[in-house]
Amino acid sequence: MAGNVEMGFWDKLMAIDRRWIYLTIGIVVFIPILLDMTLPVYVTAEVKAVYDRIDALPQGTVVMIPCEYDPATMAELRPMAHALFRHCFAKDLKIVSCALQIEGVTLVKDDLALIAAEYGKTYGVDYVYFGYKPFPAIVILNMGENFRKPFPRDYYGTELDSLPMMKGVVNYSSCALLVNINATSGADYWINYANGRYKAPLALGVTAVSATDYYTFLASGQIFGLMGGLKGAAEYEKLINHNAAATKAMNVQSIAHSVIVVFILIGNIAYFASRKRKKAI
Amino acid sequence: MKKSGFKFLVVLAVSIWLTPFASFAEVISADSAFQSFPPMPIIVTVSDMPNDPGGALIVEWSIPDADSLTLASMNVYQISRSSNPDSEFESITSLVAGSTRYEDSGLEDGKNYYYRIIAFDNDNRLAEGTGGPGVPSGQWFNTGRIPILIMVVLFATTAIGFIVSAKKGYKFYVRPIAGIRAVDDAIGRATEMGRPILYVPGLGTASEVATIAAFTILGRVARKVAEYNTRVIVPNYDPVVMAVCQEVVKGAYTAAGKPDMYDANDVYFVTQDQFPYTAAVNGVMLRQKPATNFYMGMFYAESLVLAETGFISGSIQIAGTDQLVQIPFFVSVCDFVLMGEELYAASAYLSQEPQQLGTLKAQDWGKVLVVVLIIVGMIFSTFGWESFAAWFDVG
Amino acid sequence: MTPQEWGLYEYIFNGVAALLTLCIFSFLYKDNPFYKFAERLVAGVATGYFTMLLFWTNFMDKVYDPLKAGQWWYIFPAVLGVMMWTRFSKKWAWVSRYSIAFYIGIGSGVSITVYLYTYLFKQLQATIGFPITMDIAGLNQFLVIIAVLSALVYFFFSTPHKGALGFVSKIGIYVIMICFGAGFGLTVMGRVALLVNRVIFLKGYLIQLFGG
Amino acid sequence: MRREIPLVIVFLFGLFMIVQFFIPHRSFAFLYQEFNNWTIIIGIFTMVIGVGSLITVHYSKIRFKKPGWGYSIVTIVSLCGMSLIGLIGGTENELFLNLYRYGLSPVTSTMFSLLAYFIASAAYRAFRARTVVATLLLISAVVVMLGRVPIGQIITAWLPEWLQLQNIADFLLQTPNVAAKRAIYIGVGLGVAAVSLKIILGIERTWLGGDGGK
Repeated sequence: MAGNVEMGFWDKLMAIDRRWIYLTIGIVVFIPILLDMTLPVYVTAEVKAVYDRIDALPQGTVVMIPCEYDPATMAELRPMAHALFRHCFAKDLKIVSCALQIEGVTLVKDDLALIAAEYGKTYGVDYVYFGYKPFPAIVILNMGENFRKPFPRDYYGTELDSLPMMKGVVNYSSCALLVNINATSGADYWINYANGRYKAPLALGVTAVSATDYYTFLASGQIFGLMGGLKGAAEYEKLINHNAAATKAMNVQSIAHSVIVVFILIGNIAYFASRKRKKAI
Repeated sequence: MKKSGFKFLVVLAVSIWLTPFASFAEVISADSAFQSFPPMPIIVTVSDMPNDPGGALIVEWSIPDADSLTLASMNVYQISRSSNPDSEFESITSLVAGSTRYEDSGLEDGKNYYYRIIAFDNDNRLAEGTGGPGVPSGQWFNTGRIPILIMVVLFATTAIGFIVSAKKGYKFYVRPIAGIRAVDDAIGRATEMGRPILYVPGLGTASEVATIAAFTILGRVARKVAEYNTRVIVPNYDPVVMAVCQEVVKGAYTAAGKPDMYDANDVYFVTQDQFPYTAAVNGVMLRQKPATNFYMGMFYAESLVLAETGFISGSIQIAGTDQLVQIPFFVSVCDFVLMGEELYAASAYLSQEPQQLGTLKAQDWGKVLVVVLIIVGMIFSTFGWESFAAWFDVG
Repeated sequence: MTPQEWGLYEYIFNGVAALLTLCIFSFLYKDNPFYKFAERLVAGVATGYFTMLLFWTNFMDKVYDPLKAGQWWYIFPAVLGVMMWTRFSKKWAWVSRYSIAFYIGIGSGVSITVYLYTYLFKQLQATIGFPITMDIAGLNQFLVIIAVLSALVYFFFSTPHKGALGFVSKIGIYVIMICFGAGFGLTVMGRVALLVNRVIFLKGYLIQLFGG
Repeated sequence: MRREIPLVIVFLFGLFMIVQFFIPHRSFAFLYQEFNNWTIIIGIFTMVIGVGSLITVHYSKIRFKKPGWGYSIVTIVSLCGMSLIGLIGGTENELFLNLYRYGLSPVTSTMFSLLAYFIASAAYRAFRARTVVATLLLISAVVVMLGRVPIGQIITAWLPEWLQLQNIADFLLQTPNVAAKRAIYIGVGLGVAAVSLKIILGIERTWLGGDGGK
């Protein structure tokens, strides 16, 4: 590109070393984490739908919140799970959960226990965790018949029938609704089997990137609500009035997004400026 | 006060009406001794679950005598089951307000089952009824899937029709696709530069069609590579995919008459974990500096990490995936992208065999059919004829 | 964040984690020995981890237990599996094609119906199931239909994109590009969140080492 | 033997899987599940080949002292170490889990988080209004990027509601985005059906090796 023609300022800017961009991103992510800044959060209808459905449930109703995230995706989905657990426990709802992704089994266990402790909830009475079984599609199908089919025992090896909460809790029909928090394409199985085959009311919490994919299912009514990434989590945190990780991370995101947009703008200005100059020559 | 008085009157009227059904009334009164008025009847119907493997029944109910207010106050339905209407019913589940249907499963085919539904408000049983028998059985044909069967048959016959006519020598036109034409150029470039080609078959398993399409493209790439005496590196995520890739590359070298040039260490297994795999492929890109990188098959979050690193190392990049979420990243960074269906079409394009091109023609006719159905469906839905759209609601 | 009670064990393990995090970040500057080390280390650890997991959970559950329980027909998949091992021999490697053929046969047979069902019928149904009404929702539905049709036309392979068809397919590629742009924009969110999480981890470790 | 039998196997099992989709009966459901299990089992056995390949590649690097052979020792040692711990202690033992937690997962999540940087540099380079198509990509990305964070709502709060960024972003996500995805999905459905059909009929046989395993 350089050749014997000397590069003008705009050309140089267009071909800027990517590491300057990395450095800028690094700075804008590190600094706001040290400073505590908050910006308002706007709640979308698809998140509100999840909140409203849960909020309207009477005390003691069982809801199912299967979680499928792993260390790589927990940044986005863990705050969402926390917010949901908080909402349910605050409303005295009962939670059944499982993790159909192997890397997340202990993560989800720890997360449930953490929030339950916050609300003084007891395992087996207020919440039950099934743990992991391979091949999500088959597990989801079997759970539609009976939770005991894939999970005769819970994560801790206790028989489901000996847990007080599991009395009369048979399958999806025993749960008022399902919210699947999923970092994988496994959410499709929940749509196809839990909702498609067993007609369980289903909402999804997915990563921001796959959220676009699931709007189709929202539009077609296969899911009643959708939370996408940290933004979804931050909205939920706002709805339950409990600002936590997502809201904090959202601040950083706001700034980082703006910086990326500024980069795009600079890139375009440079592009047009250099083109104009070339035409003039 | 007034409302509850009215409710009482309704219940009273119903119970008077019920008195002749002595045996039924007896069951109720025995169970509900603790309350002042007898519960309303629930009409329960039990039917076999259609189109299922067997062992499942559908229980549906309605409470014809209840007004909306009473219905609203029923917040729990308790469902119990028995194989004999006169014996003990075993409670199986309870459902929330507004339920009118329950699907019971795990039953024995050919046996009789009876169901009892009891509706409660907070303390009282407001209504109850028993229904049955239902006999679960499995079906040998899923009538709900007839539309798909028609589609499969239609598609297969069209495709086979075009394949046969192609065999007879009929020539089909196919529009050029930049990404596919670039494949040959890219290999030529690698030869000129004396650098290898990197072929990443994605994170899918060998049973996923996107990966199978990737094998075909690899076959073509490897054949050219063998002809030009270049090298192709194929790092793998799945061992079965690796086995097939080895077979494909080895076969290509053999077909090109250079079986000795094939090095099994060039088609190797990395690890079955997404990001450690990505880290390793990044390493290959930066250290071996391939002239061209191919990404074909199933890709997830690693797509951009791979493509950016490939860009940094200065390679020409051609990607093809049906993973919608990842296409934008490939589009932004790679030189050529095969989007969705184009990945599947690539194998036909690259082979240039008339039979293969025949199936492309069938795909296009499939799309024409979809276009027609959408337009007709739009018109029908707008004029309120919903049964047309419902026809596609297959299960 | 405030320091927690940590033993030597926690300090070492978290230290390793922090170090590895920095090794990977160093890749942003350029390829270097630290990155190489981390890359090669995890290739081994990950393979070891997943192999053991496959062995203890899947192999035991899917092969060993059923065979022990008298489900003799599990000998077939086991034989198919062992046939894959012929790949270690140059002479007998072709035997593995039988297992591969089974694998691919199952995969492609399932795909035909499942893809036509979930990708074609479900999408078709979602597109035509709504009336075009004289309000915002109706307009939106109409736009969706126009956009779906034009994007479909873009994927026509056997006709030249000229004339009216060319015009429609152009609209189609515009729609597709808007879709990709939206996908890209939405993804930025999640990715920044991931970075935030790593930074919070590093900050936590520093606080732990040097106090809050 | 080497070519015909695999093609027959593909045809028979492919056909069976198509047919079983329309037969809900227990016996077919059972076979369907069994066959799916079988593919998983083949995968489990094949892992041995995978590990074999990994060891061969790195061993040959070490043996012939190829560039970077020292790092190959790291791979072999970590592979053997991890396997040994898992083999002796099972997958639930604390050391095994901690090596995963502190050795593997920080690398996994950090690799993943590099995307934040890569997205920025990719956007800088790629999003230039060179053509109509590129401009549309660029505009829709920027609108969604800003519309989905609070800042986008703040900077356009003064506009009428339907012109505010979050609403434009929502429109883009729910209308053109949904429509394009549907079209692509429909195409993919047909494409997959076509490729599968070709495989089952034995027209497409690259997987058997170069020229169809001749």
